[in-house]
Amino acid sequence: MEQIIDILLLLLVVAMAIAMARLTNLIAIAILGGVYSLVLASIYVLLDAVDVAFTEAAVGAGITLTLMLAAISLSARRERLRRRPVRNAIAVAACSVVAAGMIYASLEMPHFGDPDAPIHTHVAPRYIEASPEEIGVPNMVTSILASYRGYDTLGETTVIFTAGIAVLALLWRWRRDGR
Amino acid sequence: MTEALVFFMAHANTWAATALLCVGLWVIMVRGNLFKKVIGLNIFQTGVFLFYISMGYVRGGTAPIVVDDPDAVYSNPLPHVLILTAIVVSVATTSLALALIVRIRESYGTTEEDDVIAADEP
Amino acid sequence: MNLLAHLPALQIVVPLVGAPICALLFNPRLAQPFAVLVSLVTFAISIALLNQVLAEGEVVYRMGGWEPPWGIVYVVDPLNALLLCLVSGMAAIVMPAVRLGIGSETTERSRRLFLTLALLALTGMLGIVITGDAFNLYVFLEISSLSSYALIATGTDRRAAAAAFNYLVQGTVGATFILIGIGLLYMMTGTLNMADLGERVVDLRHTAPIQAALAFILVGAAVKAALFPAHAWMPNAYTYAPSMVSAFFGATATKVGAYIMIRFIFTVFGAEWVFGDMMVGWVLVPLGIAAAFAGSLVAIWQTDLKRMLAYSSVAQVGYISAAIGLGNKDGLIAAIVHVFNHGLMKGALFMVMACVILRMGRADISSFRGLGRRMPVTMGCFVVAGLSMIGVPLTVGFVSKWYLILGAVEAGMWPVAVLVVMSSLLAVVYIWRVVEVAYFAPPPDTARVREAPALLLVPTLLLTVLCVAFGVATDTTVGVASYAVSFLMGEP
Amino acid sequence: MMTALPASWLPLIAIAVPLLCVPLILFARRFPDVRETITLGGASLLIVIVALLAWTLTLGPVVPLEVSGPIANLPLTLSVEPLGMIFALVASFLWLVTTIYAVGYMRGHHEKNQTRFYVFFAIAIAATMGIAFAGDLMTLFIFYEVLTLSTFPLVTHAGTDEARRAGRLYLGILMGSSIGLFLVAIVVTYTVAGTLEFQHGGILAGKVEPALAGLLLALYVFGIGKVAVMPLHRWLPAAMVAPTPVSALLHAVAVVKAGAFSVLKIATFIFGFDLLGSLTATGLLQAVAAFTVIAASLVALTKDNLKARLAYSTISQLSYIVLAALIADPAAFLGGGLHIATHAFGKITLFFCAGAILVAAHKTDISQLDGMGRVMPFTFGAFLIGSLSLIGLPPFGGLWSKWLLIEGALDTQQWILVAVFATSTLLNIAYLLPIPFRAFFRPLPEGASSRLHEAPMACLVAIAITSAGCVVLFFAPDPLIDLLARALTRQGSP
Amino acid sequence: MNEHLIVRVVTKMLVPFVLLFAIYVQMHGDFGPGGGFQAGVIFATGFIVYGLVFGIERLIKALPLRILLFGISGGLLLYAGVGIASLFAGGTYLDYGVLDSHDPVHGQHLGILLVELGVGITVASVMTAIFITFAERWHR
Repeated sequence: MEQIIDILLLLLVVAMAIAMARLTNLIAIAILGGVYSLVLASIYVLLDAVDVAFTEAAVGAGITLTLMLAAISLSARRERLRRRPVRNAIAVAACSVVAAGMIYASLEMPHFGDPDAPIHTHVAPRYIEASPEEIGVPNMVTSILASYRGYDTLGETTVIFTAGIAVLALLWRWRRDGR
Repeated sequence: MTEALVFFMAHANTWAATALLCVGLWVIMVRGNLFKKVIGLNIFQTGVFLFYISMGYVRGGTAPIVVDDPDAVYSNPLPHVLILTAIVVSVATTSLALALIVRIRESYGTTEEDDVIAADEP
Repeated sequence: MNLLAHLPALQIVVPLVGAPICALLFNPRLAQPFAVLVSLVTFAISIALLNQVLAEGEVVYRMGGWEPPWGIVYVVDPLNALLLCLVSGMAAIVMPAVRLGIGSETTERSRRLFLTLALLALTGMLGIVITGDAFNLYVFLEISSLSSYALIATGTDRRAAAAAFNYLVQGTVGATFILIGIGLLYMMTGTLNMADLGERVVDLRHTAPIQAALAFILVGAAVKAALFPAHAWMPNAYTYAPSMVSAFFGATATKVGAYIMIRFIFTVFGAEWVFGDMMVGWVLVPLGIAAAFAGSLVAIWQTDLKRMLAYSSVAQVGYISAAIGLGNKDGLIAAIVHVFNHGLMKGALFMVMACVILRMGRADISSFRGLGRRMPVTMGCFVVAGLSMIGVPLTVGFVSKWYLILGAVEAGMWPVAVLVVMSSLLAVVYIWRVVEVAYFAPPPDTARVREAPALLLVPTLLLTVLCVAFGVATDTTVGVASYAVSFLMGEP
Repeated sequence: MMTALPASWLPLIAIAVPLLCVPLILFARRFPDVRETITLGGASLLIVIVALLAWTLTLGPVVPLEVSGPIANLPLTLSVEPLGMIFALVASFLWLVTTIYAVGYMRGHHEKNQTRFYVFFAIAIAATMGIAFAGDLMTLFIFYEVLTLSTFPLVTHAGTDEARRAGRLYLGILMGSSIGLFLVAIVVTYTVAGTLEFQHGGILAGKVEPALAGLLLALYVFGIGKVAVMPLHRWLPAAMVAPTPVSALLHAVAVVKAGAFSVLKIATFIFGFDLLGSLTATGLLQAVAAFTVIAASLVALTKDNLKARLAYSTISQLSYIVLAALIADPAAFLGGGLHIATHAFGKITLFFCAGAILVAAHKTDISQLDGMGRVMPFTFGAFLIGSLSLIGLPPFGGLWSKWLLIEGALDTQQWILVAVFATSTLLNIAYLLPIPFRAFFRPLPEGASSRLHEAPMACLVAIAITSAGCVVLFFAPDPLIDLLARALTRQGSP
Repeated sequence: MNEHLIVRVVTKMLVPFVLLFAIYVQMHGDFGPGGGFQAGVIFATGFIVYGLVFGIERLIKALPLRILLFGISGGLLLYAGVGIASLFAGGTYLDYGVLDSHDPVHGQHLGILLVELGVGITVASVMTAIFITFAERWHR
């Protein structure tokens, strides 16, 4: 049953993605993007990734949407459509190469949800079994995020910091600074 | 379930992720509107997120938050962590891209790639 | 606390902590010296690290005390030690001149954010180079990329923003490709630690996901390294970026991409498989040669010399890729040495451009008329750095070229050797046309053009001198490179 | 001196002396007299040192000097060996003479940037010394490139568009050939032979299959663009835009001689006679060189511009030495080595005369020289001497070198080459002798004689010295020949 | 939008709750989904809503750039600082175990709490700052 829902949601997501690709009304696209994130989040919930789901929802339907709208409101609301046969051909070729690569790879991948897949047998078990004792935090994601791979999270924070500084450096009008 | 269906079920998530990747890449490469490119980037990246999360799933597992059931099966938390980071990165990228778009819009008066290129033609 | 034991961590933490502090220094007169200080300390640390590595071999540092593969480790071997020195050294050389704000729209007030971003870019690149964890590499890759997009966009020309946007789109796609590759690797091996990956991949090489992973990672790295034909982002980015930014990135950014390539091929996938069964050499070498010719030829027709240098970088990356593709000892030595040497010369040349832009307002070929007399030192530096770009003996360019040809001959790839030298002759053309304009063409007007200020001239001279010094006494570069090769090829 | 430091340091000093002149010249740039005194002093000192070296060489082999170079386990070695010794002697001596001449010429001609001229001239001489004393290919190559670069500003001295074009050609051909072919050849030699040292009997013998060896030989002959084998000869005539002392430097003192010297040295000490003799490629390249000899002479016949004619004559004379190298026979080797000296003296005399005519009478074309011999008897007398020496008639040094060359050709029964030498001799007569005859026996055009006079004193002195040299080389060639002969015996060789 | 009385009143009441929820998410990250990043985003959303309703000028008055910059940098410094602290405590970088000399697990708790806080602060201030910059452009 769960699997069926999963498939349906996947189809929905892909459909929405295609819709966003085809639409030209940027506002519509942005809002659709918010919904897209919510559907994606629900898929994540199905896949037991609650933290990710939470984040995706908060980001996609919250921050990104707001910023998108804010930015779009600063410029044209509609995309100008133009035929680009050559670029289209190139793009289709590139996409089919990527698709071919992924599908080729997928044929020998461990099956979906297979408990014996390498990732479930090599490193992760330590986190699952030992983290409650070593870290004492029930949420394993948190313990990995903040402790085992805390350094990645420091990097992640730095990325956000960079983005903030970058936007300020690019857009802030300095005459009104401070006051 | 027949063999084919099993096979399909075993790879559906990856293929969906692939589809997202392709749609995103296509938008990035073909569409001329800068916003559209950013949207494309986001779709492209969500494809990767979905791919990672799917590989972390364990059949019959629960979310990796300790429950007081000794023989509970947990999904693999590591991909979740990686994707949390990746999502943050994508937000950062998006906001920077938007900032750049705003600047381009202000100096060129357009957000269409062709106009931008045309504007700099000598 | 024994500082020496924590050098690997400090290498990154110093600039990483320096960045936010720099952002908080509201007094612009403080921010500049602070940034310089931070970059100098970072450079000192990397020198110390290099010595440590040369003394006691590989240095491993466990972040958070978690042993690999569960935690993130830093692994410093000769290769990344050398690159750490290059990156942090360039930062230290370039940082002081940021104060002049050449070609950058930053004001007194916004400069501290500019400096913050510069420190972040430094952090990112160092992080990429030093880490021993595949995913951690991606995170720091994004730090360096984001900061570089922003830095480029602060150029005065409005095209800077457009160039930065293109770079952002292509760079993100490239980085995401790397992420996919890492995902595939992780899926098959269950680990993210490079050394651990290297061990577990061995038995899995025949599987499709690993092969796909190799493809995705190489493509992603190629974008970051601006390897032809994935170089589209570079020319505009380097042309319209502020001069100091072009100088810093011109010397380091593409090299980091090349490093990612080397690291994954040799440490994770294993050279004999990559070049043997997967025949990657048959991709890298032709692409490299093509890049060398395409880049040099296009460079010849450029009138904007920053753009010319950018295209010459395309060509030089071509050499590096070809050298990697040879897959033998001398080839790899050539690649590593050239990564370092090209950093020196390109840095010097972009600094010359900075000097000229400061004095003449732009780096057009026409603005070089008669500069041979007006700015003798600057143009002298241009000539010397240019000669080493050509590969004249007693300059760094010659050393890398020598090993590249040597590698090609040993690999029995005669055509490669010939093509490499032929393409390097194109450098004679695009360098010499500038020299001719500078020394033969009469100055446009009688306006007095002074020599560049010491703040620019000293770094330029320093880099130029290094171009010659490392071209004569190569024990450091080639020595470290061959030591690194012995690590990568697995006979330490 | 000898006790002060071992002889193996002398080559280094020989290179250092001209370099040390550079800063001094720069300091003295405001005072021409001081500047030129420094140059003259440096030149004389250099001669002393080189002579000293020659003397030590007669006492016995000099230990090579090794310094670590840019490429690991490829040290740069400076070693003294007879062939290089001859080259060094000629170059250092002619530097002095040329400087004397240049003082008169540059001043008489009111050239710009004289300081730059003297500086780069000194650097070029240093590079020449480096080439002469190079103990291995890498060292040779490095100084070879330095020479190319340091002569570029001299060739483009005038700074005119024509000079710039000439400079392009000069740099293009020399850089292109050296990096594109020479360097590759060196790398290949290193990979097959494992060393680059010049050794008696060659280092490639027995290590390489004929096909590759032939290819290598071709790479070397064409890669050394300075020897101007057709089709790589275009730069030499183009470089004629440079002031006469520079032409002298190019044609007699340093540049082309460096090329010829390198070819001779590589042929003898990298390939060795036996290997060389066994290659089919040798024959083909001989054909190319022979063709160059004849063709260049024929072109020279058609040239009316004096310097251009001399340039083409140089091209053909250089291929003599290439032939000497390719004949791979002791006699030919001696001939080639000696020809470096004799041609140097003969050709430099001719150029000095051409320059003197230019300075004194501002005439560049042969057709303008009618009767000039009456006005400038001294100059044209010297010109005659130079011509005869080049043609190879007694009592001038040119005879011996040509003699030995032909002897070598006879030893190896290469009758065609003998014929080539003979023909080219006739051609020499045809394109050289008419010039002095015109000058002496044709009447002077009316109303021209009044303001014509001999060249400045300094020029005449230089001319006198060099033409005297031609005669001396005829009466006393033995020291040089003996010295060269040592190169062929094991103990004298590097 | 800021003339609709109801909206304003509702927002005035809403914003504190949003912030409260953010703090809850921040603290609850150890036990359930959530953590510094999500909390930061929600926190920012609170400010953003405030700005949307009461006008960007007031938001800027409430949070001038200096304050935001302190937040932006402060969070990161807090995170990196914890690492440095563990250096001084004798561990490797970011080794929280050593923060509490007696009980490593407690040290881990402390460390995680602090770093999550750092993430939260930075994310919240960055998001707010970015929104303000965009909105301020739009406002003019």
